[in-house]
Order: sequence, then C-alpha cells, then structure tokens
Amino acid sequence: MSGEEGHGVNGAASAVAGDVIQLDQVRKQYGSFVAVDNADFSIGRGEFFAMLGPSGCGKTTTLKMIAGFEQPSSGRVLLEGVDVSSVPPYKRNVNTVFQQYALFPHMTVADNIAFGPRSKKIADAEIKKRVGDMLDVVRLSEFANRRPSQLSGGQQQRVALARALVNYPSALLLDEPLAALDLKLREAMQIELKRIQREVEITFVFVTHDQGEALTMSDRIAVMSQGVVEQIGSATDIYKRPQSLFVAGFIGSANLLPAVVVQGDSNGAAFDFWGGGRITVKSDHVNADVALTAGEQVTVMLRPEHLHVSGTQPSGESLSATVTDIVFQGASVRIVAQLSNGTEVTALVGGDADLPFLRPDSTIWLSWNPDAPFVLDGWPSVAGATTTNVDSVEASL
Amino acid sequence: MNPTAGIARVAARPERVGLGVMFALAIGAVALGAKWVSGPASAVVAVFMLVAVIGLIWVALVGGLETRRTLAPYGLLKPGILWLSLFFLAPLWSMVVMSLSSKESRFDFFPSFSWEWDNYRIALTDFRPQFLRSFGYAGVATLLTILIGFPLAYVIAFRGGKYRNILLGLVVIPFFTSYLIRTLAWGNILADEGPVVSIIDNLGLTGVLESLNIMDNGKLLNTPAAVIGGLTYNFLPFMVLPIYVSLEKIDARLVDAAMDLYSSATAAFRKIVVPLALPGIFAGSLLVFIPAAGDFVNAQFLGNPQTTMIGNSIQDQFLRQLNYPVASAMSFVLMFIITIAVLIYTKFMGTEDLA
Amino acid sequence: MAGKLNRRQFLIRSGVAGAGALSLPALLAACGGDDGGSGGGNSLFFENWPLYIDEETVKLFQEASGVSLKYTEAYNDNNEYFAKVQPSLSKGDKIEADIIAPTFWMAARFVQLGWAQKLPVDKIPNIANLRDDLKGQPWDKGQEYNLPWQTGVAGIAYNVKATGRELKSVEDLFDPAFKGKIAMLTEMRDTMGLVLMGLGKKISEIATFDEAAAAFEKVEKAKNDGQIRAFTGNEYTKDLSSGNFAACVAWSGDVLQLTKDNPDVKFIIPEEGGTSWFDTMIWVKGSENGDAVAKWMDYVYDPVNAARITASVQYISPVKGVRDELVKLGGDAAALAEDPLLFPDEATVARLQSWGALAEEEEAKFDEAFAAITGA
Amino acid sequence: MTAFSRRQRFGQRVINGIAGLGLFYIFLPILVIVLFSFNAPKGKFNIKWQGFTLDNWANPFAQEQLTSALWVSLRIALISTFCATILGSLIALALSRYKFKGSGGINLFLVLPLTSPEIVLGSSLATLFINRGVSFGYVTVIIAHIMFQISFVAVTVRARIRGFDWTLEQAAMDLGATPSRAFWKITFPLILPGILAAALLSFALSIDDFIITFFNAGSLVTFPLQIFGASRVAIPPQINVLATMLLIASVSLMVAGTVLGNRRQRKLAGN
Repeated sequence: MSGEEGHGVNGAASAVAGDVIQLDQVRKQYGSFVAVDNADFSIGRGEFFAMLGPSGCGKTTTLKMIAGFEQPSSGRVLLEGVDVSSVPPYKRNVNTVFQQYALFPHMTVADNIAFGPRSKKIADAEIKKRVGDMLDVVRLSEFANRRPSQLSGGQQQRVALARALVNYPSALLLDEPLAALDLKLREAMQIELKRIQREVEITFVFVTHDQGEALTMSDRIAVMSQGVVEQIGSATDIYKRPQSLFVAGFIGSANLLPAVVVQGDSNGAAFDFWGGGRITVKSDHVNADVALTAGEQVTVMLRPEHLHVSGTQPSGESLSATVTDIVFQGASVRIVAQLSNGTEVTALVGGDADLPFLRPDSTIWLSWNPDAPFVLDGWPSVAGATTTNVDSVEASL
Repeated sequence: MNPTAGIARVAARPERVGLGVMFALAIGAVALGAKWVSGPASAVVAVFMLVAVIGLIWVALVGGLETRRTLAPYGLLKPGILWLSLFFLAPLWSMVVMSLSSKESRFDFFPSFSWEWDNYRIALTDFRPQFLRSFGYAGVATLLTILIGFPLAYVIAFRGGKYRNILLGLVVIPFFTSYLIRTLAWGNILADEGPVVSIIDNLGLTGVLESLNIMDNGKLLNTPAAVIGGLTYNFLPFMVLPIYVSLEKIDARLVDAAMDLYSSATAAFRKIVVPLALPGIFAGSLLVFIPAAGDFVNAQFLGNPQTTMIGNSIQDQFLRQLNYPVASAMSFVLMFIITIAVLIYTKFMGTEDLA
Repeated sequence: MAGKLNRRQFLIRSGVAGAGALSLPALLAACGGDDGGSGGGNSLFFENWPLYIDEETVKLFQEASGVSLKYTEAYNDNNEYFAKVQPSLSKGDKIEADIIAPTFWMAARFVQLGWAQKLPVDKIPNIANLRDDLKGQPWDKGQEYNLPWQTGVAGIAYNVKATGRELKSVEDLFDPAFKGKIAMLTEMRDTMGLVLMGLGKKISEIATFDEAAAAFEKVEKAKNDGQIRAFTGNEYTKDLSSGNFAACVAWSGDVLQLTKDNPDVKFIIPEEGGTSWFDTMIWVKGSENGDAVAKWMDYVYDPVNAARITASVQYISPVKGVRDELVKLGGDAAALAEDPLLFPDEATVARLQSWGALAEEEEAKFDEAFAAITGA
Repeated sequence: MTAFSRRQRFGQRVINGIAGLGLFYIFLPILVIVLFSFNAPKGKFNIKWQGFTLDNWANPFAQEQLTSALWVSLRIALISTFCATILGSLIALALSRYKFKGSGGINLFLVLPLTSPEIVLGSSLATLFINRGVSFGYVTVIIAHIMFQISFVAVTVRARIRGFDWTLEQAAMDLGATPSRAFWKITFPLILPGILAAALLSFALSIDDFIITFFNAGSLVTFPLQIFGASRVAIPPQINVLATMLLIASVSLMVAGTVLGNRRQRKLAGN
C-alpha cells in the first residue's frame, strides 16, 4: 500500500509523487494514552511545513517519528518513498534542529558541524569544504573555533542549523526552533530561517506552539490537537476557513457565536443567533460538514477585526451590544462588549478611528461585511471571544 | 494455551521481559549464592539463568528498535544487580540461615539450619548491654555531629563566600587519612599523660569533668566519652556534607524577606534556615548513626571492657569464638533495626540525599 | 570457582604478578610448584607473631640454605588466626603459610584437627637440641608435629612511675589504688592462670570450669568496679610504657624488650607463681615445602642462630646451648646469659605452672565465660 | 536597634567560633599524625615527641611488611575500583538515561548496601564464603570491595550526571552516529569527570576499608589490616609517613580534580 491513495480525513493529505515525507495512518500509543492518532499526510519537496498546536497535542511526537527517535505503534513513515518506520535515526536522511539546539559543548563550532559528515566517514577534505560552505551560509565563518557556550543564542541556533544542513538531508526537522530566543531575535531569525531555506532548497518541517510563527513562515500548516491533525492548509486557508472549532479558536482571535440553521441551500443559508439576531452567509462560507437543515446547531465565527462598530443601527445585518471595556493598544482599540444574551464579543478597530459614542455601558451596533462570517458545525463549549492565549487553550485542554 | 502465543504476548511488553529477567537473574543469583540449591540443581539454576539472558537477547534482537530501547536500561543494570544479588543479598540470606543454625560441636565450622531461635535469645539477652550501648553511643554521637556540624556547614554555606569550596575541602580532607590511624591518633591525644588531660589538669577542670561523667578517675582515654568522641569525630563529614548541601540551596533572600516581614534574626534563623536544613540533618543523622552503631574500632581503641559495642561482640563471636550462628543473629538484629529506620526515612525523604 | 584459586594462581592469572610485591624467586617457586616433586619447592613462608625474631636471621638463613623465605608477622592472636584459616583448612585447601607458631594449646588444636603435618624429623638433626622439659607434650608424645619457637612466662608488668611502689603479688592487680589503670591479657590461659594461682590453685590440675569459677568471678567483679581498664593482646606494651596502665598481666620477653627503652617498666613473676607457655612451630597441612621446612627448623635449632634470636626477642629459648653461645657473643648478649628471666633458676622454675589439657566442652566453657568478661 | 544588632553580631560570633573550634577538632589528629611522622622515637613507640628527624621521610618504605601491605591495598583498590566503576556507572546510566518500570525499587536496592552497617556487610559476606567453602584471600577481598563500591559509584555518578542533556545523544544519532559512536564521542567525554570523581572516591574507600576487609581477608594483609596488626605491637613512624603521603596524594588529586573541573566548567561555560 502506498501513501498516494490518500486516506486524509482532512482532505489535504493527498500525496503527490516525489513527496519527501509521507505519513501513512500513523498512530503512536504509550500504554493506553494515544499521543498521535491516525496522522496521514505528506510533505512535498522544498516545502516549509509547520506543525502547530498546544503542548501535548502530539506534534513533537510526530516529528520524533519522522526523525526516528520514536517508532509508530501502527502505520508507516516513508522518506523519499521508502518505508523507514523501523529504521533507526542514524540511518535516516533527515536531520533535526533541537529545541535547546543540543550543541556538543565539548566541541568547537566547526567540529559540531563536521560531526555528521564524520559519522558518515566522508573524506576529510570534503568535510572541510562542506563545513566552510555551511559556515558561510549561516554567516559564522569567524566563529569556527569557538565553543558553543561562547556564542549568543541566535548564533547557537545558526550553528544547529548548519550542523543539520551540512548533511544535505532530505528534510530538516526543527523542534520549536525559536522558542529559546527573545522576541526581537525571534523575529530576526524567522527571516533568517526563510532565507536559508530558500538558499538550500530543502524541505523544512517545524514544530511550534506559536501560531504567529507558523502563519508567518510556513507554506502549509498542520494544526494538531489531542493527537489528531485537525486541518492542513496554507496560512490564509486556516485563518479564513478553519475546519473545526478548535482551529478557529486556536488560530488568531475569533468570536465564536452559537447559532441555529433557519434555512439554507447551495446558494447560501440564514442563521439565527442564539439570543436574537440573524445572519445570512454564502454557501462557500459554510464549512462542508454543516448540515443545512433547520434547527441544526452551528457556530458563526466572526474575527474581531472584521466587526464594524457604530453608535446607531446600521442598514444591514447587525447585533446590538453593551460596551464593557475599551482598551487602547496603540495601533488599534480593542472593544469588549456584551450581547443581549450575555455572550461577550471583541471587536478591533483602528487606533485612528474617531468613536466619540464609545463609553462603558453605552449601546453599540456591530456589523460586518458579507464575506466575513464563517460557519462551523456545533456549538462552542465557551461562547464568545476566544483570546489567542496559549495558556488558556492549554488550560481548557 | 499456546505457549508461542504466550511468549509473543509477553514479548510484546518488553518492559515486563526486562524486569522479569532481572528478577529471575537476581533470584537465581541468590539461590546459587545462598545455597538454596546445590549439586545438579545449581547447574539447572545456572542454565535457567543463562536461558533467561539468551531469551532477553533474543527478544531484543527480534523485537526491533522500540523493544531494544525499552530493554536497554535492564541490560545496563544487569551486571551490577547480579553482583549485588550474589554478594549482598545472598550473603544476607546466608546470614539469616546461619542465625537459625546450630553447631554440632565446638569446631563444627558448618553449622546446620535447625530453627535455632535460641541464638536470638542469646543475642538479645546476653548482648543486650552492647546493643543498648551501640544505639546510645551512636545516638549521642549523632547529636554531637549535629551540634558541631551544623555551625560548620552554616558558616561555610553563608559566610564562606568564594572560599566555600576550600572550606568544604578542609572539612573533608582529614578523612582521607586512614580511619585506623586517625582513631589511634585520638588515643595518643587523649592518653593519661597526653596533651588534653594535662591541659584539663592545669585548668583544674578535672573535677568538673569527672562530675559530668566525661572523665573517669582522672583519665579521658578508655572512657565512654572517648568512644563517643571518636565516633563523633570519625563520622562528622557525613553530617556536614548533607547539611551543607541543603543549606546551600537556601536563597539568602529568603532570610532577608523574613526580616523584611518583621522577623528577628533568630526567628528568621529558626523559621527559615532550620526547617529548610532539616532534610540535610535527617540524611546526615542516618549517615552518621548507621556506621556509628555498627562500629567496633573506636570502642576497641578508645574504650574499656565496659564500653564494648555490638560491633565488638559480632567481631568477637565471629572471628574469635567462631560462633557464627550467634554472631549472625546479632548482625541480623542490627540490620533489621537499621533497615526499618532507613525504610521509614526513604518513605518520607526518598533516596536522593543519601549519596 | 574463583574461590579455589589460591593467591599465587590468582595473581598469575590476573596478570599482575610481575607488577607488585611478589619477588621473582617466589614467582618462580609458584610456577615450579606445579611440577610436583615430593620435597616441594625451595621456598618457605613462615607466619609468626610480631617482633619475634631478630633482623638478621631471615637474611642469613636465605644465604646459608638457598631457600627463599617469606617471613611475615601477621599472626596476632591465636583465636583470630584460627578463624581466618579455618574455612580453608577445614575444607582441605592449603593456606599460604608453610609454618606458623601458635601457642601450645592452639598447636594442640591444629594437631587434633589434623591440620598439622608430621615434621621431616630425620632431616632436622638439630632437633636433638630441644630442651628436655618441652619434649613429648601429651598431644604430641612422639614430638612429631611441633617444634617450639620460644617459651616464656606470663607474669606481672608494671610501670613504677605509675604505681609508685614495687609489686610482688597477683593481689596487687586488684589494689583499689590502681583503679582503672590495670590491664589483663585477652589470652585466657595467661590471665586466668595468674588469677587462679593468686587464689592458690594449681592450674595444671584444673580440668573443669567449676574449679576455676571463683577466679572468673573475681575478674568479673574487678571489671565491673572499673578496676580493669582493658583486656589486651600485645598492645599492652604501648600503654604500659606511656603510663596509661600502671600494671598488667604481661609476657616476659615483651617487657624485657621494653625495659631497654624505658627502665620504669618492670616485670615480675608474682610470688604466687607465673604461667609458663610456649609458642611452637607446626608445619601446616597442605604445604609442600617439606625440605625447606626441615632446613629452617634445623637452622633455628642451631644454638648459634638460636642465641642470636634470643638476644633480640628476649624470651626463653627452647634450644639447649643458647646460654653458652650468648656468653660467646659477649657484650650485652653476654649479660643476658645472667638474666634470671631468660635462664630462670630452680626456685623460679618451681614457681611456674602450665595448663594441662582441657576437654573440648570445658575449654568452650572457659572461653565463653572469658569472652563474657572481656565484654565483647 | 543597637541592642538588637549587637545581639545579632554576638550570635554570629558564637556561630563562627563554634565552626572554628569544629575545624580545629577536625584537624587536631591530622596535625598529630603529620607531626609524629617527623618524630625520632627512642624505643619502639612513637607516642612522645622526642626530636625532629627527616629519617622517616627519607626511608618511607623501610618497613618491608608495611610497604607490601600498601601494595596489596593499592592493587586491590585498582582492580576493584576498575570493576565497580564500570558496573556502577552502567547502573547510574540506566537510572538517569531511561525511565523504566522498577527504577524506584532499584534506587532503594542501591541505597541499602550504603545504609547497612559495615559489620553486617562484612560478616554476612564472610558467612556466605564459609558456607560455600570459599577460601579467604585476594579474591574474596576484591569481591567484597566491588560489592560496596558498586552502590557508591552508582549513586555518586547518578548524582553527578543529573541534569545531563540526553538530547545531545539523540542529536548525535540524528547526525548519523551509531549509538556506540554517539556514546563514545558525546556522552562518555561529557560524563567522564563525574565517573572519575566517583572512581577516585571509591578508590579511597577501598584503600581505607577496614571492617569489611577484616572479615574477608583470611591471612591476606592489606594496609589497614597491617596498621591494625601494628597497633597491637608498635606503630612505626613510617605509618605516619605513609598516611601523610596518602593524605597528600588524595588532597592533590582532589585539588587537581577541582581545578581541572573548574577550568573545564569555565571553558564549557564560555568565560
């Protein structure tokens, strides 16, 4: 059986010939705990692929199974079309950049980078050349004889990259590569990583819990939760068309408003908000698994930045709410308001907007463009605005 | 049930295989060492152990990466555990068997097992004073090591600054000279015409010390005080080091914080430093008490016929009277009491601090 | 099994033999030992009590005989040594030593247990020099198993600086003035023998524990009163010399050696009498070096050599003719020839007594009671 | 306020004073031992100070039996430390490298030999040997030493490599190193100082062990047994000399170890 048949529950896993990595119904179990359940997707050549999810979602385990540090309990891992499920890491042509880099403290930068080629018994002259080249790529040539501890965090990160890339792996695996860096450096390294990836044209697979990082850097993102791959797609796809409530809540901020189907057909559908108000949505803004039969429970996702705020009732569809909090954030103003049914909603408006009617306890009207709402199946466990706070997500898990 | 299926099922849980084989080997080693089996039966046990090892290797080879990884720690443990089973557990068993054996005649060197509980009666009645003295002396010595060791550890940890390591080294270094020589040196220091007694004489303190039962008839050597002093001296580092380790972990700002919260220096010491040092004191107490209770060197070199400890009795019964059964019964009682103390300790404190 | 390797084999097998203390001749001998040969190799191992030989005899003997002699002083205590070698000998293995010199009663035990070999008497012509009074012990009537090394007397030693007076009786050991300053020997026969004589008993006639019980009670009471500071082996000499002990039960030769350095230390045979004893060489079962054993015994039974040893250790020599040789040596040695403790006169000899043989169970009772007193 | 701080300063001084006395107490016998290695005793007892001499230091090996006993001890310590270090380090590796069923029990099992009185260990092992008809000697002493050293090494090494970053090993394998290459090139050099420290300490334990050896040596004489034997007759000043030499040797080893360790630490920490 080959991975090309595509068992994807999420539809995005269809494998193309020449895919570097294929996961074929991979499952990993520790005792009765299922760490990864039925992961089934492929990663293409030269792709920058992110696995995103809160800690404990199985993303690192998946990465370890690709690297060879863990074996799948069932299913197969294929590298370049070859089943490597029971091949030890040192015989797999993938390399990893570890979270804390795992640089060998007793070796110089050059020796660290040369470690892989030496393990493969490559000729010394060739090793020397490759190490030199790699040091150039990561711009650390003058640090060749330093010890890792004498380098800054960003430099260490680049040594780790060089050490992995010098082996010309089929794919480079990065485990939370930027987590150890401070904010400024993290942003710089994001750009640096993209540059290096373009330069070496190798598949990068990286694991992160930071959705911002994933959205900025990756070609495709796999969002995982509780061992299950919830959705795979491009950043915009995932942001605009989340396929589950979890994805909707985890990526960016979203107001998740419970509603029920009033009526619908292939052109569009109308929904009543729980507690009053109606919304009409085009059919391509309704998730595929939503049954458009009257009375069905659904959730309407409205991103805060898509909500317009006015002091009087606008002409189109709108909801009225009472302001509870106004937070000035420099570039924008965050408005927290309560719908008549008690659900809390967040709206984000530009910092330059002049909104004299805004004051706690004043009544406002929230409206939106027809493209903005997206409808998902089922009601959210917690109605209202989901802050994109990893901790709160973790806590809710 | 199909045996192959059974094996396959067990092999599917490699940690059970590893643990099982380790137990099997340990029990086999004890069986061989402690003479549960003899003659052809011991060959059977040996073959069985060999088969267990081969089975383990087989499972590892067949089972793939994951299995091998699961089995790895058991593989690493095995040689050491086997050694300890053979030369620590099996001897303890032999000792228990010996403690219930009786001698046919005076020069019966291989007493045979006969549920001879009388050995324990002898151990607990005839040697009761020695047991009491052992635990008494060891207890007092432990208290003294706390009294001396705590200030030392405290000063090193909080006032040592950059000299901490040097000071710690100073505490430990003397204990790199031979234990016996150190104890003998104490004998010379405490001798009747030695420096300590003459200083005490010159200061006119003899009477005071005699009334405190520290000196006896104008002499210091060959008194209980000398034995306890020797024990205290010889095991002092076992107290200083754990206390130092636990004090070192204390953040000095905690004391500042306490004083900031209107606590006096002594109250801060009592309520912050002492409780946090307790784990070290407990660990140190165990590490001092155990060797002190089993020691016979100090009592031999520094004591008199009325200060003999249980170690002296065990040594005498074993190595001079050749009364292995009674010596073993005494050893067992000593071991039993101390093991209970250790188990109580580890139940609350774990095994980490005992290194 | 590893335990069956003896030390030499072990060393050779573990490849460290060349590295350490084993001398080349010993190594060669060890290798040669496997060749068989009834007389065995040309090496010898004598494990003796400490400070029990002069500094030259070992060297001179090796030169004279060509035997490589290993002489050690690890025989510290009769019971302890017995306990150490018992596992090997009772199982029929050999021990390292070829010759040891246990005290007579322990030698008797070795002989009775069959752990001593018959001496190659015909190769020891000097055996004729053995003092007559030592010949034909009850446990070795034919003088086939033992050849005495030194003989001596257990009496009382005291440090006159600490006692402040001269002593003469066993009763002095129980003088309350010396409370906590008295020591006795862990050698039961010597200590109890003296106390029994103090009580007017004849120790050679004592056969049961009951006859001696009173003496044990006396010593036990003294111990409980704090009269006795320690029960010691050879180590009493140090404490006696330094003044920690005022007086103690002691062995003659030790104290004579001591007196040379510290004239305050004196030795007396109490007026009630002293115990006489001897340490005697036996050839340990399993040893194959019979020729070397014969050479050695013959050598030390030559009065010339025996006199040299006596001059150093100052015990009573078991060899006839030593006195004449000492006189020939002149100087200090000649003075020893006049020492009544080395060559006791008739009156002194009359005051000496020695223990008879004790039945096994009785001996056990003695030992047990004594162990209870010594407090261990 | 002044009263308060005065009391406080007084308290500190008392504590400092006690600590100082404690150090004095610790060093007193050592001073005596070193001092008397320079004594020129008249007669055979080295108890009273009778004059300064360097003779004992000029001929530290004059006492033949003492020297050979020292050799015996050194040889036993070398062999037993070597074996115990390997066995103990393997246990420590297993305990710190892997999470596995039964590790709690193993931990307790390892502590037991350390918390058993030596006299019990010694006499019970001797009982086993007697029961099994094993003759006492080199082999039994080495077996006994390895037995108590294993636990010591295992516990010490485990403590020293606590916090070791095991992903380094994974990194090495990820870079194509076989498990054995990963161990010898990465793990081993990094945990070696911990192992060496444990080995040194357990070497010292072996050299100085008296009680357990006493029960299992038969007629073999190690350095401590020789001292014990000599203590019954007369301690020659050479014992003080050799003891002082052992002290100096172990102190220099310790200092060298600390200095090297610090330098290495600094190097690895990048200062």
